[in-house]
Amino acid sequence: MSKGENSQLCTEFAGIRMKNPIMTASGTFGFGLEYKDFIDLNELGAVVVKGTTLKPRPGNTGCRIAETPAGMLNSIGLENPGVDHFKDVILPQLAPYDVPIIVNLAGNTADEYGELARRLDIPGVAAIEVNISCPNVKQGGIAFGTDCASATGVVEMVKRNTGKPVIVKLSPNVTDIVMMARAVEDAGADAISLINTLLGMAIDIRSWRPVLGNTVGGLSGPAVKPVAVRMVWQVAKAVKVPVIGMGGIQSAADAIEFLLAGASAVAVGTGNFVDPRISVRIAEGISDYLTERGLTHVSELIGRVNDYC
Amino acid sequence: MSKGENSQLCTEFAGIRMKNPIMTASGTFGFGLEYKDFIDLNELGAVVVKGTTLKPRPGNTGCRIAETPAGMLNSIGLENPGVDHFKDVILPQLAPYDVPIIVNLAGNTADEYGELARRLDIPGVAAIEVNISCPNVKQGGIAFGTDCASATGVVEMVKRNTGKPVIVKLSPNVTDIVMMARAVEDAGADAISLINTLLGMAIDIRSWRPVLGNTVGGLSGPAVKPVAVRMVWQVAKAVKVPVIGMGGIQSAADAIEFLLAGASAVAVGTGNFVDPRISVRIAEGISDYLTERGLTHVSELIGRVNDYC
Amino acid sequence: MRKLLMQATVLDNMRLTPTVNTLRILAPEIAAQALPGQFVHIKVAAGIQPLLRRPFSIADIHAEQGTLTVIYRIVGEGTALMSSFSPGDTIDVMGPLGQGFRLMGERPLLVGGGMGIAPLLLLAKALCPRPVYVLMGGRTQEEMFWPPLFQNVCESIHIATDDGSLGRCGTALDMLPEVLEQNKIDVVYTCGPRVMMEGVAKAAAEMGIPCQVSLEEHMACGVGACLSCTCAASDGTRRKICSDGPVFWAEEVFL
Amino acid sequence: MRKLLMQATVLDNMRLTPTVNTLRILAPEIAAQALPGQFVHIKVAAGIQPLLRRPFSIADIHAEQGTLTVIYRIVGEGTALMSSFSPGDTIDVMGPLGQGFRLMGERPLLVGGGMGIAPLLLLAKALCPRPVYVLMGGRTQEEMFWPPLFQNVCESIHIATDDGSLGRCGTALDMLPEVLEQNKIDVVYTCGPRVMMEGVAKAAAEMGIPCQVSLEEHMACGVGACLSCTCAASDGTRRKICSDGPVFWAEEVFL
Ligand SMILES: Cc1cc2nc3c(=O)[nH]c(=O)nc-3n(C[C@H](O)[C@H](O)[C@H](O)COP(=O)(O)OP(=O)(O)OC[C@H]3O[C@@H](n4cnc5c(N)ncnc54)[C@H](O)[C@@H]3O)c2cc1C
Ligand SMILES: Cc1cc2nc3c(=O)[nH]c(=O)nc-3n(C[C@H](O)[C@H](O)[C@H](O)COP(=O)(O)OP(=O)(O)OC[C@H]3O[C@@H](n4cnc5c(N)ncnc54)[C@H](O)[C@@H]3O)c2cc1C
Ligand SMILES: Cc1cc2nc3c(=O)[nH]c(=O)nc-3n(C[C@H](O)[C@H](O)[C@H](O)COP(=O)(O)O)c2cc1C
Ligand SMILES: Cc1cc2nc3c(=O)[nH]c(=O)nc-3n(C[C@H](O)[C@H](O)[C@H](O)COP(=O)(O)O)c2cc1C
Ligand code: FES
Ligand code: FES
Repeated sequence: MSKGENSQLCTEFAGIRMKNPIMTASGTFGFGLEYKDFIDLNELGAVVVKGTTLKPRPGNTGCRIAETPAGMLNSIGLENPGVDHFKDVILPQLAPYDVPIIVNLAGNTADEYGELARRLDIPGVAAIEVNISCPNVKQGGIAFGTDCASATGVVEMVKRNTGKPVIVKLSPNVTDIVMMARAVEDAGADAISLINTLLGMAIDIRSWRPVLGNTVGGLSGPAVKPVAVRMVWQVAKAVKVPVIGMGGIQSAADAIEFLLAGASAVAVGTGNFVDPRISVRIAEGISDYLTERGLTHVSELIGRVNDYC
Repeated sequence: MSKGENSQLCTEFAGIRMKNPIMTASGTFGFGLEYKDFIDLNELGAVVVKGTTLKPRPGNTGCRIAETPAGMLNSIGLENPGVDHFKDVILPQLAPYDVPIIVNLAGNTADEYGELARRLDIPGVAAIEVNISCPNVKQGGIAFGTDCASATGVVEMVKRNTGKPVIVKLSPNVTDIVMMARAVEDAGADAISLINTLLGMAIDIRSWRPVLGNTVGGLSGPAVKPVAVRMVWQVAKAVKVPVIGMGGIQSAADAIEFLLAGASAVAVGTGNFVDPRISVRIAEGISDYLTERGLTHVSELIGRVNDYC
Repeated sequence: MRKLLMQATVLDNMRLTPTVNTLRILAPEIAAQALPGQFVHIKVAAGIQPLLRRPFSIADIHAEQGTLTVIYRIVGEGTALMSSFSPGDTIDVMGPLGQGFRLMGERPLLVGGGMGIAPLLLLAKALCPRPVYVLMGGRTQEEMFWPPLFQNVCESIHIATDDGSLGRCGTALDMLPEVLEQNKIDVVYTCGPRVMMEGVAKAAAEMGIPCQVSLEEHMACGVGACLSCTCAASDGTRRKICSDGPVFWAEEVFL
Repeated sequence: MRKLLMQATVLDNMRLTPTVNTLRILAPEIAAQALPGQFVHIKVAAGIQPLLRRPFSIADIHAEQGTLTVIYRIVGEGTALMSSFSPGDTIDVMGPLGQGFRLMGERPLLVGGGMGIAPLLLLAKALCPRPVYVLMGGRTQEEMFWPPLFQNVCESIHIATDDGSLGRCGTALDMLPEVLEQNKIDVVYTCGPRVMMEGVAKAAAEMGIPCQVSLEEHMACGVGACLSCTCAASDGTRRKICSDGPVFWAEEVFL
């Protein structure tokens, strides 16, 4: 077995071979390279890169993060260097690594999503993650993720423009997550990512101003874990495509909770900021857990919660 | 001024005179009497009692609470002794206190809500809080709180059956909280309570079972505060009726955040479990804050956040 | 009796076994009132993580010295934090909470399992000068750090361990009929795992001996306000374990 | 240079003023590499509250002893927790992070305000044996605990306080033209409140003196991954303060 491989953890997810089912969540791990002093990227299941748009975007002005109880708000606003810079400058730097690179896409229109998918239907990209759940941009983003018809339109457009597996990242800010999941599955999604951030706000009681320059932002971190686990559980039961679970994962125990709830893989977001080696620690922890329980493969955990309902 | 009164804090909320704008949230303070060793009920703005139904309810089986990062899940399932017991046994015990009693109602049908409101249109009840947001019951509850037409039906029915102020408590588990708020305002709500709990889940990774006997439950506590502040801010801008803000309040600073966001009053829930004297501490803390800033009345805070949008 | 909220001072927090500590605090107002079977609700962290208080049976009190003892097993985040309390620290304690044991009979038997033995310690003291009989079960000798604590407050201690490493090999239930009969027991108090307590209640009922049981459930408020801890009573109504209990008559809550 | 994640040992954590502490840790691998202007990212709580690390400028290093010092003001939850670090404690530290000051010139001036003076301490040492001139501003004498720390590492210290309780009455900016001219300054380094740094940059630019500024922003990752700390550069592109900075040429980030 090559570096980072472990027979208990190797996973095939939506047709992508991974050394383990632990990915880094989009927007929290840059392009992977930022963390290379701390972690051997080859030990990760996959790297999901920052939300990429057609044109470079400067993101939102003012303060972009706020700490909240056991969590944080962010309103980055999809700052990114644009898809061409990603293809021409970043992707070649990732080529030496033996780790699947998943590109998170965000557009203002369904056509833009299609165009992004087309431009990224290239070697070196393992899959596309369609972000229809960014709460921090005025156009696009979450607007697509809270309406079934719009979501369907985006997913169909992306599918038409790429041969890569298409993962759709849903917003938790909806009344019925199962309905959204079924809609994108019907539209051709190969997998579903859950959850993006919950829309939140914090106010500075000294200045009487919102802490975030954008007034509202996305809540992530341990605080949201119960909501994320619940949505993964609901969706995994309702769809046939695999689910990537995320939201507040800080330990192997948290990751196992998502796997038991039905996630076939997990992603770590905010946790990277706290511990840059967290993904590797989690992979090791899951492996230890499997060994202790006499299990041979991580798949033996997936969806195995014995619910009372 | 009588006990507990403070000219900076006295408030008229939806026609109810209160000594201060701090209430206890339904389900977290019993009928008030349970806390009387710790707190003089006369010092509270109002006591909102446990969700009351037509018939006594045993609630859900199995474990009913789980601790989560900076929060907790509950799946009590509206255990309560029924409206008649409340009227005949509990309410008389509350009569000696000089504090408004607000009764939280939950029904399985709009007619049940109407019947409950009718039976509680009696002296000693200051207002009705219509709970269309309980995530822990199979029928009624949240089903009414996630659909505008159902919510409207319930509110109209309650209004027809009572002369008391009608507060409608909304669920945060919706795509568009502003739409729900406008719908209940149009249906005649005199005030809006925000937020009830977020639907969540926790799994015990030793037993592979949900921690809660009811599988899912409602998330409350500091973890949800950013979501609650955001919803209060959105709704307070959009409706004319006053808003009671709640969700994670643990300190005067938290309460002030809600007031700045637009809440005319606040309620403390989970915080009571941590500190049974919390409401009084918060009232004192707000008073100190007003004094430090040279403000004469708490109303000078309401909705005063200077947002950037 | 009035429930109190106090800032108590930690006097000592000693290790009894690698996973069990005994915490002694100065809380005179609580100690002055506490009855066997009641509990305290302790805030384990200064901040919001973990959020909720933790309930612990009162294992001992010295009313004159104003001290109160709880014996706790380190099982998770909260108890791990408690194990770092140091003498002199101030901790936030609510108590005494709940309804304790009703003292009665002439020849009481106390049957305990696991950490359920803690409240029986104070109970044994309170039952003096009656001859108190104690029967305790555990998995191994290691878990059986209790006997020395009971030495001066009971007539005799009967011990069962699953592996026979201390006392009789077997469970407390196996020894129960014999202990009941030989000592002419006229009241039984039990606290421990539910299956054990159910067995004790059944054996006592069969011999017509009154039996009090102490229940446990996850608790948020500890004062009867949140309904997180309720259970069904035999008559079809509900009981709050934190405020109607934790001590009940066996027939009140077991069917 | 490689960024490291280390378990560092606290050596001391002393009070300098009622709200400012100086924390010295044993972190040999970081100390061996650290450059003036770089920072460390410290995990302040063992658990998840508060969640994020806290960034602090490296105020001093002793490469041979393997120690590193940060000087911090207690302003909120995180720094309050830091103030309870005790000698012997192990803390989790990332570093050295960011791009430091570029050492250059013959007669450098360091202009600092508030806690922005901290990184200038290590910079002054590194600029030796050049004659280092320091100009610092603060509100009152109380905030001016810095001069003794700079005593042996600079040629002269110029001080301005808003109330004139120490040094000249006024701001550092008021004194700047005079200090620049009299000491024939050929490079300026500045760290402190943004308005101060903008004023310094402007004055330096007018006199054709190169100027480096150290920016601050709320940071989650500290390594360029999250984009919480970016700012617009004069050329219309973006800079990450944590990894492209915190030190920039004034004209790169100020318009
Ligand atoms: C009335 C009463 C008296 C008790 N007396 C004692 C005693 O004397 N000695 C002792 O060691 N233990 C006692 N317990 C159990 C003790 O409260 C738990 O072991 C403790 O709360 C675990 O906290 P934790 O954070 O370490 O564990 P975690 O498992 O991390 O706790 C997670 C959550 O579950 C709750 N919880 C976990 N286990 C229990 C449990 N067994 N009972 C109730 N809530 C639980 C915690 O309070 C917390 O909210 C008593 C419980 C009750 C209800
Ligand atoms: C590169 C860099 C170097 C710094 N060097 C020093 C130093 O040498 N000495 C010193 O006293 N302070 C320094 N600071 C500021 C220091 O990081 C904050 O004072 C500290 O994070 C406050 O944490 P808190 O929890 O006590 O405050 P809180 O206000 O409770 O913090 C809330 C959140 O805001 C963030 N935050 C608050 N204030 C600041 C700030 N000024 N800058 C960045 N984030 C902030 C916190 O990290 C936290 O996430 C530096 C900041 C940066 C970016
Ligand atoms: C700073 C930050 C930036 C993010 N940027 C993106 C993004 O560009 N695209 C996206 O789909 N999700 C983005 N997310 C959401 C995360 O990928 C993840 O879904 C969310 O944070 C929940 O996981 P966590 O609690 O582990 O952080 C971002 C989150 C954070 C905290
Ligand atoms: C144990 C528990 C029981 C609750 N029961 C009710 C209820 O009966 N009716 C209701 O409208 N809300 C109920 N709630 C919701 C609270 O009133 C409140 O809206 C929510 O907990 C958020 O506030 P908090 O974070 O301060 O707890 C309950 C909450 C908890 C924790
Ligand atoms: S713990 Fe709240 S009612 Fe018992
Ligand atoms: S702090 Fe994350 S990019 Fe700078």
